[in-house]
Amino acid sequence: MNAEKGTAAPLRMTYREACRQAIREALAGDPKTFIMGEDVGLYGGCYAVTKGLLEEFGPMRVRDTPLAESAFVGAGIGAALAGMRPIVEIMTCNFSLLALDQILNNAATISHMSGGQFAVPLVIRMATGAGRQLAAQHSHSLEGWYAHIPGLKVLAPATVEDARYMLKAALNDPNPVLIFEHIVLYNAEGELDPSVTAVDISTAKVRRPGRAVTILAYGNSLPKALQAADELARDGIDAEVIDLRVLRPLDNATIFQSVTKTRRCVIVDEGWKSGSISAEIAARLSEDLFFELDAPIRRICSREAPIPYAAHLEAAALPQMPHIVDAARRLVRPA
Amino acid sequence: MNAEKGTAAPLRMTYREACRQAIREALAGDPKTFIMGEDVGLYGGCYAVTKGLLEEFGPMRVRDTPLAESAFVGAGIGAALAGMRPIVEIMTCNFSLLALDQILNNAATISHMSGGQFAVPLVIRMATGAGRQLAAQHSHSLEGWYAHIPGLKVLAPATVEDARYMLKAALNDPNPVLIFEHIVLYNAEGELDPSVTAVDISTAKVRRPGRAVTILAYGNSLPKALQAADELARDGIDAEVIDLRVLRPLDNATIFQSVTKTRRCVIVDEGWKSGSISAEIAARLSEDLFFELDAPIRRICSREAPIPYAAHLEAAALPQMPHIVDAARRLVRPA
Amino acid sequence: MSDKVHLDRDHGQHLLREMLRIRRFEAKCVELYQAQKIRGFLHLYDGEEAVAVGVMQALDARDAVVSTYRDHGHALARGVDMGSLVAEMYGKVEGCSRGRGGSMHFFDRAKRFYGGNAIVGGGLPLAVGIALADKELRAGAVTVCFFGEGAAGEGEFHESLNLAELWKLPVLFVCENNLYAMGVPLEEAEAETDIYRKAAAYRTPAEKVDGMDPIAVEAAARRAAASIRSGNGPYFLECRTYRFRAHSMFDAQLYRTKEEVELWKKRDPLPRLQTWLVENNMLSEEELRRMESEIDAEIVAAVAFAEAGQWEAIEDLERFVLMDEAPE
Amino acid sequence: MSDKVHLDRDHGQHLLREMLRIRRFEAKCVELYQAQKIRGFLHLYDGEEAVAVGVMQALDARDAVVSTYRDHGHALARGVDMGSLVAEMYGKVEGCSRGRGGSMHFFDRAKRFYGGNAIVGGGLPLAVGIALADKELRAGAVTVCFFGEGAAGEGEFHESLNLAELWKLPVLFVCENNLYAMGVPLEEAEAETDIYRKAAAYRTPAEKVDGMDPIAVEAAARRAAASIRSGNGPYFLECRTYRFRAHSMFDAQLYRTKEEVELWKKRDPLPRLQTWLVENNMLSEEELRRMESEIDAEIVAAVAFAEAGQWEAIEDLERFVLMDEAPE
Ligand SMILES: Cc1ncc(C[n+]2csc(CCOP(=O)(O)OP(=O)(O)O)c2C)c(N)n1
Ligand SMILES: Cc1ncc(C[n+]2csc(CCOP(=O)(O)OP(=O)(O)O)c2C)c(N)n1
Ligand SMILES: [Mg+2]
Ligand SMILES: [Mg+2]
Repeated sequence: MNAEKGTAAPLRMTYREACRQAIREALAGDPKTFIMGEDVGLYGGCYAVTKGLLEEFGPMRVRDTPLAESAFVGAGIGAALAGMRPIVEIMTCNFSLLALDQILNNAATISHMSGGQFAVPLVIRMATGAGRQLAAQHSHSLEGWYAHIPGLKVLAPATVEDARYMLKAALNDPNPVLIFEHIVLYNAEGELDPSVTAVDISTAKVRRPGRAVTILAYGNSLPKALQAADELARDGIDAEVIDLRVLRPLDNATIFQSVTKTRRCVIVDEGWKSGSISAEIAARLSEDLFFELDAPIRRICSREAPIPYAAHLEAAALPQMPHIVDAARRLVRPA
Repeated sequence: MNAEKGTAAPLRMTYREACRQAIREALAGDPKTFIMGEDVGLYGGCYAVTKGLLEEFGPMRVRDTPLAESAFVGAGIGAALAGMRPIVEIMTCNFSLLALDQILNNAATISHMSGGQFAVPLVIRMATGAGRQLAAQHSHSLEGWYAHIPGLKVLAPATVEDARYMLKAALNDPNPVLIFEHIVLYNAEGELDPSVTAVDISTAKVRRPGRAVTILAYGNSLPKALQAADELARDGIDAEVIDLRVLRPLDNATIFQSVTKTRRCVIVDEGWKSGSISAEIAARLSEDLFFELDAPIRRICSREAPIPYAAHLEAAALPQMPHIVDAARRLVRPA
Repeated sequence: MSDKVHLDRDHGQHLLREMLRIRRFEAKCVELYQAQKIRGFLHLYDGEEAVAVGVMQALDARDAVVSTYRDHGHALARGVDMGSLVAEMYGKVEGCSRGRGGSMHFFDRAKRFYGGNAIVGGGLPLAVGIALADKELRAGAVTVCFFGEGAAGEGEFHESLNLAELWKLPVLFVCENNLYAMGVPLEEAEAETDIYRKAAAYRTPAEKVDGMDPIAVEAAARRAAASIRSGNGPYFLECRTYRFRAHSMFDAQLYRTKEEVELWKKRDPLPRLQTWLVENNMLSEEELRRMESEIDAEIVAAVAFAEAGQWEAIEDLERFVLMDEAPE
Repeated sequence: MSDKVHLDRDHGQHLLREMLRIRRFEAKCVELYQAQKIRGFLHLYDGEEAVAVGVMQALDARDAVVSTYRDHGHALARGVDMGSLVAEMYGKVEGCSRGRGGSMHFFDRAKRFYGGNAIVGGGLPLAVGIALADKELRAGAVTVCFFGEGAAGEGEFHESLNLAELWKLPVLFVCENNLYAMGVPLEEAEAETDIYRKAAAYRTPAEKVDGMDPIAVEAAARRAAASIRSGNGPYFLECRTYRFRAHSMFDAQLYRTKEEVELWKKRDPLPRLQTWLVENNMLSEEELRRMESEIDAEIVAAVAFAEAGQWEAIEDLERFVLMDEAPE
């Protein structure tokens, strides 16, 4: 094994472990950082992300909260205003609705409304997504919806690398940053290139270059999009897959560059279709890349229903690999 | 004056008065209907919409609530589940964030999640919009954002007629219906055709027919769009103006028909641009009307900032008539 | 309905039977979960049966129930058909929510069972609203609202208690205080750990009850229901109880000791009531056997019902997102 | 800082002056509103001055303040520059929030004035968080959080009080109970109308104070601040007061009688304190004249400052939506 800088062997870990290491590094590196949320301490995190951190950092730095989303998110905003760099965990985005007033009316407005006197350097992490048969109230994908709000940054790590390093970038950002971690990805494994120790939170990333069609995806839709690209390749269709990563502000440049090249675009998004982030991207393409497009845009989103419990209904409600393959194929080879 | 049915003289009234008459009619017509919200009773409504109703119907039918948006909206849902037909007023949509959990996780899901055993025939009215220098926390336009949620219907009356009759249709609907009344429109006057006693809540409406370009608008953007059309007409450009009216479910048919004819589309929307209802419409057009479009879609939305207090900044933040004229003109006569 | 508990042979056995139904039903749920017949979140009620069973004794058909994601005990004690519950957790059309809800979202219109609600605190405003409607439409009806002590942290708890008292609504608030909200112990979550004392902030009558004793719970619920039905407004019960099992199937229980659990198991309401009935000659060995085998038969039938059930057609996925008309 | 009020000549005159500054400033605001120099919502504090002024006496520079949309009195008493307030309401760059906030959103970093918040109850969680940070970063600092009694209806009130006590945070909660939330009278909004009693649900020490008496308020605030600074956690004051004017400029005041307003005006803290100081030889005619003319001069200067201010360039509309770096 080669331990030289930049050439060390890649490290294999789960997305969950990457999230955990990111939080651990943040707590170890800055005394002004602490994490608070429901069950982040004693329980070790609803999705076991914060396991062991209470023991390591103690109850002032790893703070269990009561069930009081509005108050502890608001308290995170207040602490950020007063000089701390808090990480607030909302167990899942489904419960974040209870804190929406604080997020929209305070976190997202105070720096502007105060004429730039105050900043809100707050990170809010939340689990998102469906796929575990948790039914309507526990399966929302709200990241695209939050991306509507000016004053916020919205991240959706889909890879172990992003899970590992986005938090650092988010904590270094003087603005409120929301990080959405997909519940199905926590068990996903991936490799960390030891030469990478930081990622940016302003760009989308080409995860698979291609020329025939652009597939945009994020979160748990990314692996599906990559599988779809493999399937399409077998069919002779060379798809480019882009991981959006940052849902607000959207990285127009990377998206536009790809679509300008491929002239066709499929957007995959676990949010409900109407008013989703995929709508925004389609709108931007139809405004700014109108003359570059050779075919209509296709969106593969969740069906417009509360996500049902039954396995077959849930699967049918979510974007799936075959839908992506099918949409991309039709764009490239219209009937 | 001719009082015969269908030919009676038109009645002139304000949008506010139309809202008031609609509520009054609903209370008089159905003992299961009541209205509750902050200051709907003694104060007569924050925007004076419910003035006189407490005196007429008493405190059981016109119910002042404490400041407790989540509980009284949830109570409205519960009352609807148990057989009432409540009208809940949230003073302005800015405060509705406090009730979002109830609206999304309960009102919008229960009929589906219970397998159709229960319905939530609830109407939630709220004031929306900017233009009165009320600053960041009192100037949101969230109707387009709510239109993301399956299980809800979302209405945005822009005319006195819709203000007068949409409520009745909403109360007859077995689903939760959100009605957004624009604060700037309350003082607007208009005529009621006495032959009309009902409106539907499923279609958009052509408010001005034209052939050169379609302008889609709703709420307080409608008068601006109509003025823009007049201005364009002076310039020889014959714009069609469509009032979206119903933001969820969107009336694809009317929109598509118009754009198929004009092949050009400007969407005007007071919501923040990214992830707005105008994004959804642009996305649908780019998916389904791709080959019909002769020019890129243009969106005229609010600037992506919390709405500032200062008059000149607020005006600059909102969609204005000249922006619409300019965008439409460029589509029809590209430089 | 009387506001006193009459603990004769029949009633004593009824209480035991109802608790045993829940206990054994849930043991079967664990099996079915391990066999992957049931998926998603599964929150069990073991140890807390006396609360649901005790409270339900004070209700009749006109009354309404609002429950949480930990809703098995409430649904069974309310009389929701066991087969429809298993079918629900299988995700079958015959489920009490057509398979759309699963374990956390049992609904039953006929029983006025307004759902397992999976947002902590989310059911309280609904209960207030149902009671508001009932005050107009169904004189004398009570809405029982169950919630864990964790819900007392949420703002909706506060808003709902205030509304209910302010408007004198017929709500029976039942706090199932099992001392933990997932892994957060009560004293890490509440500055005032006697939850029933919080009701004073709304002038609502409140009691703290031994939630491991179905008779104590029933007595309190009857007192409460009588007060509510006579128009005095809401009533608040804090039932001190304990869950014997993990919070859900994904819980390593790092936050409490085995000893603590064992200590509470000594107070298990089932053997306690059983022994008491036997000792007082209110239950014979044979009656007990019969009871057990009847319950086992009910469970076998319920599972068979679920197994024989159908899958909803995928074309019906969006059915009921919007209703064509309100039921009834 | 002492926890007792020392009411010597200087201090007595200081209290009067501070109240008078607010009173006269707001009279000017009304004029400017009528002249359409000020727009949007304008919520006046007339009648309630004793609360802001009394509480601020217990604070020093390290402390923080969280206010509501009715923030003029808090800002002035906290020492925010009057010119920057008028400029703010004119919408000028020189405003304390660069004209972006208006009357409801005064901010001043130097004074640790964390804003007028226009969402009722929305400031309470912020205060909890600021206090949480201060506990780490600024030993001994107190965060004062002002809110109306209407805010006690909101869930955030409950959640915030619990957090503050649970974590023993240095927050001074000041409920300005002026008996109305817009047009809703207290007894139509709260089942328990003594708001300070609600603090018992969190075991937080609480007092009810005569909010029309600056000395009583100051005394209570000093007691509270001393308790908080010595590490005992939060403290709660309910100041009973009254607003003499309408809720905002759009209020026909249908919900209360002229007689009631007149009755409360008899308790106006300004003439009361003034008379008392004069009677006790702590304020001469001449001193009073001087005080008044100094205040008038301050107001004239403040308006002139605002008039001379600049409009923000429209290109800067989106500036500060996202910050490039955190200030300081
Ligand atoms: C608003 C909200 N926040 C968080 C959760 C996640 N969660 C589910 S159950 C639970 C603990 C609730 O404890 P308690 O109310 O005491 O009920 P118990 O599970 O003990 O019966 C939590 C935190 C949720 N479902 N809803
Ligand atoms: C969450 C929320 N709901 C409603 C409003 C509208 N509103 C503004 S002030 C007010 C009354 C508040 O009364 P109170 O808290 O007693 O303060 P006061 O105005 O009497 O000082 C209301 C209902 C709001 N700003 N925020
Ligand atoms: Mg519990
Ligand atoms: Mg008040």
